[in-house]
Amino acid sequence: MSILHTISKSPFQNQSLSSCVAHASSGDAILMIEDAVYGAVSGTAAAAQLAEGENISIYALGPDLSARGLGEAKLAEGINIVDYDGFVELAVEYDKTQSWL
Amino acid sequence: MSILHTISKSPFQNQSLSSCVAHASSGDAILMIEDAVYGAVSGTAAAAQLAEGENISIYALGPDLSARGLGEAKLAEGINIVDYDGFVELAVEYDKTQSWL
Amino acid sequence: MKFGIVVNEGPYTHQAADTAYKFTKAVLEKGHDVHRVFFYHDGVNVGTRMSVPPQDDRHIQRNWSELAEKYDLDMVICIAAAQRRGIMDENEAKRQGLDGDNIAPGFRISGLGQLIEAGVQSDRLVTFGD
Amino acid sequence: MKFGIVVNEGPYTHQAADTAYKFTKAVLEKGHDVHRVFFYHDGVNVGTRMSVPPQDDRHIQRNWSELAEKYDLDMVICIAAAQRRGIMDENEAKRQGLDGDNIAPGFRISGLGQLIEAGVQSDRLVTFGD
Amino acid sequence: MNDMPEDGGGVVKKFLYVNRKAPYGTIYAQESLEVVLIGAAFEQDVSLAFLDDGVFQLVKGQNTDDIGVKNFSPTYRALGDFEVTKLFVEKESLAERGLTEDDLMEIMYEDEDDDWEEKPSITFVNKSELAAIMADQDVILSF
Amino acid sequence: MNDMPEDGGGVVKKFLYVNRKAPYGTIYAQESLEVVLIGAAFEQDVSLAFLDDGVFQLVKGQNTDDIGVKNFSPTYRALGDFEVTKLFVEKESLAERGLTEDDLMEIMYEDEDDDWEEKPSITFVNKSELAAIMADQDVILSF
Repeated sequence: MSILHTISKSPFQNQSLSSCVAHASSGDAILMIEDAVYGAVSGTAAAAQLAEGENISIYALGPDLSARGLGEAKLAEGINIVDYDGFVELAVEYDKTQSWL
Repeated sequence: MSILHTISKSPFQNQSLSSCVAHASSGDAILMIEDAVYGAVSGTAAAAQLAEGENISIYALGPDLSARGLGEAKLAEGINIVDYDGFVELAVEYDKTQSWL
Repeated sequence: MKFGIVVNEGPYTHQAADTAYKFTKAVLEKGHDVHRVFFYHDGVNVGTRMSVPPQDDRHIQRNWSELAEKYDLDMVICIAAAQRRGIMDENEAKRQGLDGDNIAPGFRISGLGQLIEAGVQSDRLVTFGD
Repeated sequence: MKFGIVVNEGPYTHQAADTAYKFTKAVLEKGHDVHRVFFYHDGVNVGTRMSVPPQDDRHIQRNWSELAEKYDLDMVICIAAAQRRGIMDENEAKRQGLDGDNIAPGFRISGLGQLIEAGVQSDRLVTFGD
Repeated sequence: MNDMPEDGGGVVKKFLYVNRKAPYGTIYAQESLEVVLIGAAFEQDVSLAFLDDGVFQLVKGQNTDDIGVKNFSPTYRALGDFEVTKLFVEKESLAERGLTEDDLMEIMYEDEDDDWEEKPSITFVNKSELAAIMADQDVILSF
Repeated sequence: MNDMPEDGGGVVKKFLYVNRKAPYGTIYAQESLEVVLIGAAFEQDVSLAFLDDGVFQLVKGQNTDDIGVKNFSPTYRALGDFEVTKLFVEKESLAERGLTEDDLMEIMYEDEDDDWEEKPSITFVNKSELAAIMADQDVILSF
C-alpha cells in the first residue's frame, strides 16, 4: 500500500529527510513542507539524495517555498510544486501518510 | 577568550555537534548534555569527530549518561564525566558559554 | 473521504500548528470530512484562550476556534498532555482545585483513546509536528 | 561569581527546563549568585501555575517556584513571548480583558531588556534550549 | 471512561507506532508509550518500530535518579501484558550508534496460541524489511 | 518602560547573537531579531553571526502571504537604523546550501564616522574567521 511521506525539517540540520528517503518504497511519494523545502534547492546534498529514490515522486509545498524566497529557478529538476489543495489531493491519492518528525 | 561549548542534541539526528566541533578553538571545552551524550559512545562517527578537535577538552554530563543507560565501558577514550557541580565549575573556569541549540 | 488530523506542537514556536490549520481548512473546503483534530504533546497549548499575539500577526488559536465553529469540528485536547502543560477546562480546573481555566472555545479535553479512535474511524490520519 | 540563566523551552516536552533547574540549583548551592533567570520562547510556559503533572513525576514549575523562594531568585518571563503563548499575570490579564491569569508564584513578567541587562550584569550567561 | 474504545467495533486495522527519538531529551518517546498502552484496549493489530534514535529507548540499565525525570523504560517490558508483542528494531540504526542487540532490554511475552510459551517481542530487521513493514500498515503514528 | 536600559551604565560588552536556524519553520529567528532590536538601546558592542541554517534568514524575496505567518525579513534591512551594523555570514554555510552572496538581501548602513557614507552591513567570513569572532566576545546569545 502506497505511502505519502511528509518531512518538515531542514535536511541541513536534521536527518529526517535522509531516513525518509531510505525507507520509502517504489510507488511512494515524498512531500517536503515547512523547513524541509530547503531540500529542494538544486546542487545540494539533500537534492542529490532525493534524486536517488527509484520510482518515488517528489513534491514541495509552494507556499513554504515562497515564504523562504525559493523561486522555481533555484529548485532541482523533478520536483513538483503543490499548494495546500494539492497536499490534500496527495493525501487522498496515497493509501496512508507517514510524518517523519 | 576561552569558550565552554554546550550541546544538547543527539549527533545522530542533528548537526549541532558537528558544527560546534568545527567552530571550537584551541583551549576551548565541549560539554555534551541531554541527548548529546550519545555522542560519547565509542566507535561512532560522533566520537570520531570529537577526537579531531585539537587541544579541546571533551566532557559529558554523568547524570544524562546514566539516564540513558550509557556506562563508562561504552564511552570513547578521552571523555571526562562531570555532574551538575562539575558543569558549574566548567562554566566558571571558561570565560564564556556558548549553547549550540 | 474522512480525515483525522494530529497536531503535536504548540502555537508560534513551530510552524506545525499553522500548517495543520491550512491543511485542515483545505480538506474541509474541498468537501471532505474531518472526523477529529487531536492535539497532543505541546499541541495542547494551541487551545489556550489566553494567547494575545501582536495585532499584525495571525491568531492561531482563534483561527482554529473559528474553523471549528464554521464546520462543527471535533477538536480534542489530550487530557494527560494538557495536565502536564497547564491547559484546563472548567471541570478539570475544579477537580484539580485551581481557581480558573484557560481552554478556548471549540476545544474539549478528553483521553488518548480519542486519538486511536480517530485512527480507526478515519480513512487518512495526517500528523503535523516537530 | 554572578550567573545569568536563560531557559528557552517549556516544561516536560524538552529536558532543557529540567537541566536549567539542576544547573541553577548547583550554582546556588556552591555559593554563587544568580542575577536573573530569564524565560524566553516556549520557556515562558514553565511559569504556568495550572500545570498538574502525574503524582509520580517531578513538578517542574513548583521546583522553580520553590528555588526562587529559597534563594530570592529573580525569575523573569518575557512579555512578548508570554502574550503569544498565553501566560498572563494579573495586570496583563486585566489589560487584555481576560477573565483570569495563570502565572505561578515567584515568576514576574517583564521586557526583553531584562535579558540584555542580565548579559551585561552577569559574569556568565548560560542558555538552555532546543 | 474517556479512554474506552467506542464505535470502532469490528474494524481491525494495522497500526504502526514509529519511534525515531531518544528518551528523556524530549518527551515524545514517553508520550508515544502512553498512546500504545491506551491503544491496546482497542484490539487493533499493533506493531512498534524503533529506528534512528528511537533504538535508544530500549537500551538497558537506564537510571534517571540524577536528572529528576521519570524512568519509563520498565514499561516496555510490560507491553506483553497489554498484548503488544511486535516490536521491530532496525539493525542499521543500532550499528550506526555503536550498539549491539545485547545492549537492549530483554522484552518477552507469553504466547497464548503456543501453550503460553515465553517468546521475545523484539524482532531485529534491516532497513528494507522495515520499509516493507511500513508499506503493509493501515495507520502510521509517528513520534 | 520595562525595556529601557537600567543599571548597565558605563559597561560596554561585546555581544554576539548566533543565528543557526531557518526562519518560519520555528520562531527562533524572529524572536532573536526581537532581542537584537531591544538590545540596541543598551549601547553594547553588538555583532550578529549567521551560520548553518541561519543563513536562510537573509535570503531575499521572502513572501509569506500563503503560509499566513508574519514576514519579518524586512526588519533585517532596518538594523542599520538601530546602529546594528556588524552582520557576519559564513561562506561555507552558504555554499553547502546551494546559495551565493547574491541570493541574500542587501543590508546597508550609514557610517556616521565617514560622512554618513552608505556601507554594507554584511561581511562574509569563513569558518575559522567566524570561530575567531566567537572567541573574541564577552557574551554569546544563541538562537
